[in-house]
Amino acid sequence: MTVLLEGSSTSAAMRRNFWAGVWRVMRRKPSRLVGAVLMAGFVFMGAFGPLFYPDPLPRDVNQLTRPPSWQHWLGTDDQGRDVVALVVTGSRYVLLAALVTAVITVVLGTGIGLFSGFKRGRWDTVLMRITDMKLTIPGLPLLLVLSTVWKFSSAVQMGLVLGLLSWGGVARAVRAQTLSLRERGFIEAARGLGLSTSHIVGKELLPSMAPYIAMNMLIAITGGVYSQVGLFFLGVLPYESNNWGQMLNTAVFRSGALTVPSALGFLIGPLLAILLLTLAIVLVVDAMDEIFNPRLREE
Amino acid sequence: MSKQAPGVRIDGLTVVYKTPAGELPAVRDVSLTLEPGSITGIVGESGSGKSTLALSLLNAVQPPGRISAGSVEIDGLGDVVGLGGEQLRKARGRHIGYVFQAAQNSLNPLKTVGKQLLDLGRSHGVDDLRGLVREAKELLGRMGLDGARVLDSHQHELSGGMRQRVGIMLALVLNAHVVVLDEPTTALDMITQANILKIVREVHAERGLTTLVITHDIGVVAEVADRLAVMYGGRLVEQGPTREVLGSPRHPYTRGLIKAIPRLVGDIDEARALPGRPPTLATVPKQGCVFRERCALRMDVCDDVDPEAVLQGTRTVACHAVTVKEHA
Amino acid sequence: GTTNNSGGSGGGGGLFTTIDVARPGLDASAPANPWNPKGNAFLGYNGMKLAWVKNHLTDPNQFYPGIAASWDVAADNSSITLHIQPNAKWSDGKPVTAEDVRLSIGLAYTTGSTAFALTPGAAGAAAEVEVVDDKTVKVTQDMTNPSAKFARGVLDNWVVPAHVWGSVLPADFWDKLKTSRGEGEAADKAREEILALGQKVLAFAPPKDVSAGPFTLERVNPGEALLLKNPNFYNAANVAPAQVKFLNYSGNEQIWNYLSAGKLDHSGFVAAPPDVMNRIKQAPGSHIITGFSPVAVGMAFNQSKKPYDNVHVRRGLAYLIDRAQVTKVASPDGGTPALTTSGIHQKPAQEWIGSELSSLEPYNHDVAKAEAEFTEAGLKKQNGKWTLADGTPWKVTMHAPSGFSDWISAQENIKSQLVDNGVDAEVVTVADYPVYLEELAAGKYDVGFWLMALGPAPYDIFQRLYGTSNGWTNVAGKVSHNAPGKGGNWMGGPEEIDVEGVGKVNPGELTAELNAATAEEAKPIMAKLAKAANQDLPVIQLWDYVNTQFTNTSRFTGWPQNDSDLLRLPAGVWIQLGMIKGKQ
Amino acid sequence: MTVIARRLAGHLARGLVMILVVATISFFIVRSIPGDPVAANVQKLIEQGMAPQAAEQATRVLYGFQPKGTLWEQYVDYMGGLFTFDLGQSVTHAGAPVTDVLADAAKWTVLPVLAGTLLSFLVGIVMGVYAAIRRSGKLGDVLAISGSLLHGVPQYVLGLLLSAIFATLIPILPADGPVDILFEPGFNAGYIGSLVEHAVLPVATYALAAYGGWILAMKSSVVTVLGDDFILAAELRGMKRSIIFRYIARNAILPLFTILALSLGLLLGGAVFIERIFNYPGLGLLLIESITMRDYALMGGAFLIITVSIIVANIIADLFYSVIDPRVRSGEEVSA
Amino acid sequence: MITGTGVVKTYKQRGKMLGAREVRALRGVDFAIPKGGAASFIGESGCGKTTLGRIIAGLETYDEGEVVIDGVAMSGLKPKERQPHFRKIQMIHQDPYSALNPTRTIHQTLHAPLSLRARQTGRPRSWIEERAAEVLSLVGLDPGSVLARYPHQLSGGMRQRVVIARALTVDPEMLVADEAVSMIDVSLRLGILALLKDLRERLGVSVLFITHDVATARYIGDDGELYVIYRGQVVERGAVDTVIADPVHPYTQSLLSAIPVLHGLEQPGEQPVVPLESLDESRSDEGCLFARRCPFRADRCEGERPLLQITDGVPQEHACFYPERRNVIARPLSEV
Ligand SMILES: Nc1ncnc2c1ncn2[C@@H]1O[C@H](COP(=O)(O)OP(=O)(O)OP(=O)(O)O)[C@@H](O)[C@H]1O
Ligand SMILES: Nc1ncnc2c1ncn2[C@@H]1O[C@H](COP(=O)(O)OP(=O)(O)OP(=O)(O)O)[C@@H](O)[C@H]1O
Ligand SMILES: [Mg+2]
Ligand SMILES: [Mg+2]
Repeated sequence: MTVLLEGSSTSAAMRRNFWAGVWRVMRRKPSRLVGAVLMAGFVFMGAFGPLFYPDPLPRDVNQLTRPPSWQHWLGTDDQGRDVVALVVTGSRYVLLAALVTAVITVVLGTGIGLFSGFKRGRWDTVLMRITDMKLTIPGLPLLLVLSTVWKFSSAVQMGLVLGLLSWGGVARAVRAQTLSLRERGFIEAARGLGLSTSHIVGKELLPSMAPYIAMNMLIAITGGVYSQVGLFFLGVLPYESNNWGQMLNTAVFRSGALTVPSALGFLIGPLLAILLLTLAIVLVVDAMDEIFNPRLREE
Repeated sequence: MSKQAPGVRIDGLTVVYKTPAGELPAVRDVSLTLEPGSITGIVGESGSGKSTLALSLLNAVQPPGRISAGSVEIDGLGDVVGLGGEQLRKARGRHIGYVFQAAQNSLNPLKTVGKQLLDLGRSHGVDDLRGLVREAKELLGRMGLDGARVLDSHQHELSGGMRQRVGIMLALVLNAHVVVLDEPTTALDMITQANILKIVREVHAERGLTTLVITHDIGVVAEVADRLAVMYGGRLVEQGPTREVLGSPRHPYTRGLIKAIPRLVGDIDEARALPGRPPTLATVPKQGCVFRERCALRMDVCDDVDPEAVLQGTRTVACHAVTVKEHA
Repeated sequence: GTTNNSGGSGGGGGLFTTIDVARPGLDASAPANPWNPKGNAFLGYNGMKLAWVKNHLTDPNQFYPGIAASWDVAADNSSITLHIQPNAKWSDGKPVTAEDVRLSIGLAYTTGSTAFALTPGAAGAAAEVEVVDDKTVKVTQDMTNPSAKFARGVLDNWVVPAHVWGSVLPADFWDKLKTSRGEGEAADKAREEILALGQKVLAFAPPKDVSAGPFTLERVNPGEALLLKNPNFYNAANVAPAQVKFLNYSGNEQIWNYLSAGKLDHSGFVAAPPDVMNRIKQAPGSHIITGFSPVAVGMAFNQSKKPYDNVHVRRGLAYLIDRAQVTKVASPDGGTPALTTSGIHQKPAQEWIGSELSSLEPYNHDVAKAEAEFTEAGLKKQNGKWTLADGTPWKVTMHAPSGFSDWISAQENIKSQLVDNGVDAEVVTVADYPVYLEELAAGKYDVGFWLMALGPAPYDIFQRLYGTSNGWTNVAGKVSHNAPGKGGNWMGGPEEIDVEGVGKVNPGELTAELNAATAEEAKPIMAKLAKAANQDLPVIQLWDYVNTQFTNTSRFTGWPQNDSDLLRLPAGVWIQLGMIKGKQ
Repeated sequence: MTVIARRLAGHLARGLVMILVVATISFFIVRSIPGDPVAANVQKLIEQGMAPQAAEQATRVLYGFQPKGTLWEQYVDYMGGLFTFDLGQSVTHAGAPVTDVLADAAKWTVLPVLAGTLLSFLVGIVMGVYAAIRRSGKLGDVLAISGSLLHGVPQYVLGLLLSAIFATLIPILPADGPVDILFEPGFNAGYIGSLVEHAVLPVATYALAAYGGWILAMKSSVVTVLGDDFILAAELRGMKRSIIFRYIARNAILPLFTILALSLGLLLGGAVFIERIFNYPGLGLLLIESITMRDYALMGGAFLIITVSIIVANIIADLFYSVIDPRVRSGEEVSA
Repeated sequence: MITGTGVVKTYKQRGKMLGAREVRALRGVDFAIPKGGAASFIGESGCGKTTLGRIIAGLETYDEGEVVIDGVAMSGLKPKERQPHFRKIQMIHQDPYSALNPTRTIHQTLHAPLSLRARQTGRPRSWIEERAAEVLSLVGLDPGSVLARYPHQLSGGMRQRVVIARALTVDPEMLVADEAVSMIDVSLRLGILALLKDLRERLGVSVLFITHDVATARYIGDDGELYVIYRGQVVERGAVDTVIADPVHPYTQSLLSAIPVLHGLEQPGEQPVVPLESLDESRSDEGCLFARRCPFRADRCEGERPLLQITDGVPQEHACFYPERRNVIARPLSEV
């Protein structure tokens, strides 16, 4: 009985240790904290940002495409709406789509990579040929071509398509990891002990790849943001009234942000958001490895 | 041969590594003399500081480590610790040859052995590159290899034993007379190991070298070395002529270690494992005897005072218990 | 050697830099073939027409001379006789002859042209082409379905040299054409064969550009096209520029950059936001000329969808939408808010319907009136939101093709205006204009934007409201009506409208009458139609386009004045007419 | 040698399969695009003031060929055409075979992309070496973070920024096509100078976009190599710094070849943005144009050729890799 | 009881498009390990020891021959049916660090197989914890201090003990220890060897010991059998001490004479065989596999392959036409 108690208390202690370790890792470099804070900011913005603004956003027809001012920190758009408000409310679509992209990328990529690396043999060959092919076909042109067939009418659909197009890299990497982990004694030992495949995959393989997967997830998020913003920027997707890419498109192609400075704020807004998001993710990814590695977490 | 084998005197050498917990010594206050023309063997368990010591001989401790105290005097070269820049570079290879841990990777995988040999020659301003190649072929032939073929090969085309011989060739081809071999046979199988050891012995004798062999396998040292030094936790705990140290070890660690070696003949029940576990950089006691945690002869003084290395006849032992007994 | 003169500075004989706004993406490999959509025959420069259509406010049959120096139109419009410029020569020195004109007409038959259509019963089609003498050609109209625009149909055609293009048409072409005019299988087959020739015509690449215009094409690269002055041009003495450089562009923003850098001597109409406009104005020598553009845009309803079948809903929306605001947001310099919905651009409207215009309901922004209309239509307001009569939610879904930024901007603004007043709304874009048009015609949208008032011909103007898209088809002069959803009828308006003060009218039939009517005959008809459109509101006219053009006086002078008819023609025509002078 | 030949054969076989698959994909995507361009064009011409009948006639001429036969027959036809480099007829570029249009555009994409790749590769690896050697110092941090950021930031952001700065704010570089028409094409200073001047911004964008990736990859590769025993061994043998540097560089660059293909793919994908921003008449712009113009044959062709160039680049990179890596040459499996 | 007859394993190295290289890892090996018995496989690197061990532990398939566990032939069974049999045979890996999942605590590591066991046998959850503590105690570890730790917090010897404890959770009948001590510090090595021997004696677990260090083979018990393997073939087989004292196969002889003499403790044997090494890479598959390296080879050896046999006057099985008993090993000074 006492042993049992000890067992459960150790796992609770472990959890505490984990967060303490995470904190240690984050504190080691202040830039990581900045990244984490930015990241939290973006999550908050996507989840609750739109709640702070009326729908539709208030507009001022006497303030069309104005440069930054005290009243409008990043100026106004061609409808007389505040650019900051647009960036905030527009983040939901972008981030939601990116999240869906990332989830699908990671789930599919990990699933296929694991399956392929674990089963090996013929399945592996077939899946990897497909993956290679996917990796060779350039994503953006394919998306452009697809955009003629597919109506990306919602953020979720957008994310779905992007996700379906971008799992290749993750699958490749996860397979490689799986293959190398397979060779490690502990996987073999688990098989020898007769542990179920689901245990091996879920409890032994996946946690070992967690940093990797988490990293890929974050990178997939940026990838998702970039591609959809890019597509909107090119103007090949159905119009969205609040969307970073749409803003870029309007700013450049309609408001002359590359010609006159008055629309510059309108251009800078979404660009800044993208840059900050990139920065946040770069900084957080930097800490990822240490967070998930018990050894690095403690030292 | 042409030149008298040089002597090497290591004195009070301390090497520290920078870790999150501060600078920790991996080698602490080690003094050791390599007699000219002798083969000295250093044994110790993993992490005891052998490689660090070996690298110090070339003043090549890699960051985050550094030599924090002591000197390494080599005849004809002076104190290596004080050398730097070009001087140091020229000393390496020309004066001191280093044979890498049997690691399969001491050769550039993209270049043939011959090309690397030429690189080596050019680095040391050898004018007669043909002569160098001839010398290399001769050395390789001496070690039972087809020189021409080996020079034409890439690393991956050679077996582990062959690579190790190439390593020895590269260490000697510039006529270095001090040779350091770090774990020359680890990862080689028995037969190859025996071959390499034979070669080491022969080449040593022929070329008049001063040789340092580092290993964790006492058998290897016993096979080749004239003198044996035992390291534990960064300290040199005992040294002396091989036969004597093996035959009648004095330091409790040496004794335990020899007892723990599985033997091919004799009563297997005599063998005993040492209790406890070897220290790592972080767990080495900061003061007092490094071995006391596992020591059967532990005394109070061991907790606070680091035992001095005391010369006892042909041997040096660093142990309070042994010193006390001796004095008694 | 190079012909480098990149600054283009200096007086007469300099380099004229311009842009063909109608054609983004110069195609370096395309032939100097005016029929090829990417062809490097630049209208008015090295591409010549018989005459240049003025698009006069009300008279479709006004032209500036081109290859035809003058023309006589029979009083009943039954024929037109063309007199070729007496000293017109091709750039290779050969004279321009009636045979060249006849061949060009033949080519026009293969590629589709209003006057040279093969379709039996087409309005305003030519019946006969006759070479009178070396410099005279007579074209007669098929009077079974005559059109008032016959002269326009004939004159608005390319002319290319027969000695270069002759091989494209087979020797028996004219016989085949004759056969095709008949009926039965042989005629059908002939028509097929002639149409098949069109492909060949489109693809034909003259080995060297031989032009009768003021310039000939020297070379094109993917970024630019260079034209050199044609010394054999009949008015060469008055052509100022020695070289013309066409810049390429892939988006308006690029033209703005060229303009604000003062690079272009002239650019046709390009929409630009106010700040950009100001910036352009600040460029040294930069001038903006405005004139009439015979187009308006309206918000069109699909009346087979609820609640847009109810005229009160349409009127309510008209009251709710502040057109001035829409125009200000969407097209501040490229349009003027429509005064009312008359179906006619407001400039010619005065001429066509005179005082009637002021009696039309202006649908000024008035929320109270809008609510009254909605109430009358049976709509309900719940929690500040308008719902359909049965309480189901109502959302105005407006469609626009992506890339039509002013339309999207306008719809976005309308959306905001509507939402402000309790009418839910959204903007949906469609991949591109062709798909938009197709889906619109298929009745897939509730509300979409629709180009209207396409002047100057009265028939063209109202055909947009009461033509095919609203159910009326006009085959060989016979008008019939299709039910909503059939035969391209997506507007689904009523076949007859009871117009206040006029009585019941069939607007489609009225419109068809305009086809052959003289200007004077047309006026009362147009007044009726304007009233019908104003009252029934199949479309809410939003803004009338303004033709804004950009010029630069640093290198050339002699530009047209505001409101000049020339503004609707390319600058090449201005040059060949001898207006443009190098700055001394 | 036989190993390389075998590798080449394998690659070619796989490349061929890939091309067929991509062609199939683009064929079916194109066929499933909604909207009938023919009907739509009629409407458009009517709006431009043409009589309905004439508009119909003109449209029929423009679109000329109508797809014949069942989908399967069309497919067989299309795939058959592939082998004679016949990708059909472009609609917008009437009369021109798609292959010609693509060939014209390809040079404006391939050359700048290659130039950008080369430039970024050279600068990137040098900086990567520095970032690795100075990885615990300030310079290393700066290089690494800037590398990550540049690598992370999408190409259009870079393109927009460069365009805003150098073509708008301080207009010192052109962003309007590939060359000034006033120069006679040919091998003369003016023409080539103009070509180069116009290529600066696009090439710079490609280079900047790829540079981050190289610096990161090179850094990690160098760090790995630095940890390899043979480097320490060379040092302990007293090899010259310059020689050791070469050892490091060659061993570190090798694995980058596997990334090369990927990076080329990325750049070619990015061409869509960069060419749109700088109005460079390459494949990317052609692709956008064909999409907005609904020129299906051209669209399929542009997509196909972009993919094919990536496949070819892949093969070349791999062959190059196998030539310079003796382990591959002798048939040993190397994990990259 | 586990026996094998004529076990053959050939690895086909796939990878390249064309052509496959074959590695004959095992060429018909017979073995028999009784319940509670012990056996050691020795041989130089690459001779197939690990392969055989993995086949016995069910981690690898074999191409020919038969493995019989407790009277049940394995080749006839489906993978699922084989599993319970092979679970009785647990492998102890050479590298104790990689044998433990670094992201899981010892508690988690032991918990997984135990809870599976508990489920299968219907034991209560409390049994799991008890058993975990029990197996740790069995291998001489203090459960209280070890359970909550991660592998990296343990020394090599402790890790190897945990690995053994984990194997014990499924109540194995045999442990296959593949170079189980070669990566453990010298001073701790003996502890593990003693543990294995102890487990044999106390729990009746048979032990298969794979090593290249002949000396350690003695430590699992003097009743153990020694299999000397050369290039996938067993060339000598007999009781450990007999083989060590009187090796008859030239390969065994050179192997034993290659063991360094502990000068100072031992005297070298009387007739040390010059240790051999293959200089010729082209290995012949004809005749005696060892012929090329054999100092005693005769013509017969080139043409005919000797099979494992018992001959007069030789206490153990061997595969040599000219067996000659030799005493090559060193002797303790005390015996001299
Ligand atoms: N780069 C380094 N940073 C920090 N500590 C180090 C570093 N290199 C070695 N050490 C530590 O220094 C100590 C001595 O290391 P060294 O490599 O000299 O041991 P060794 O006796 O050669 O061991 P082995 O037998 O494993 O090769 C060890 O505890 C090791 O952890
Ligand atoms: N998965 C595999 N694929 C191909 N060849 C293999 C594989 N595993 C082993 N081999 C080959 O089979 C032969 C026997 O290998 P094995 O690992 O059994 O040798 P070993 O005696 O355990 O050697 P060591 O002492 O080095 O561990 C070797 O030549 C090896 O290269
Ligand atoms: Mg070492
Ligand atoms: Mg093995």
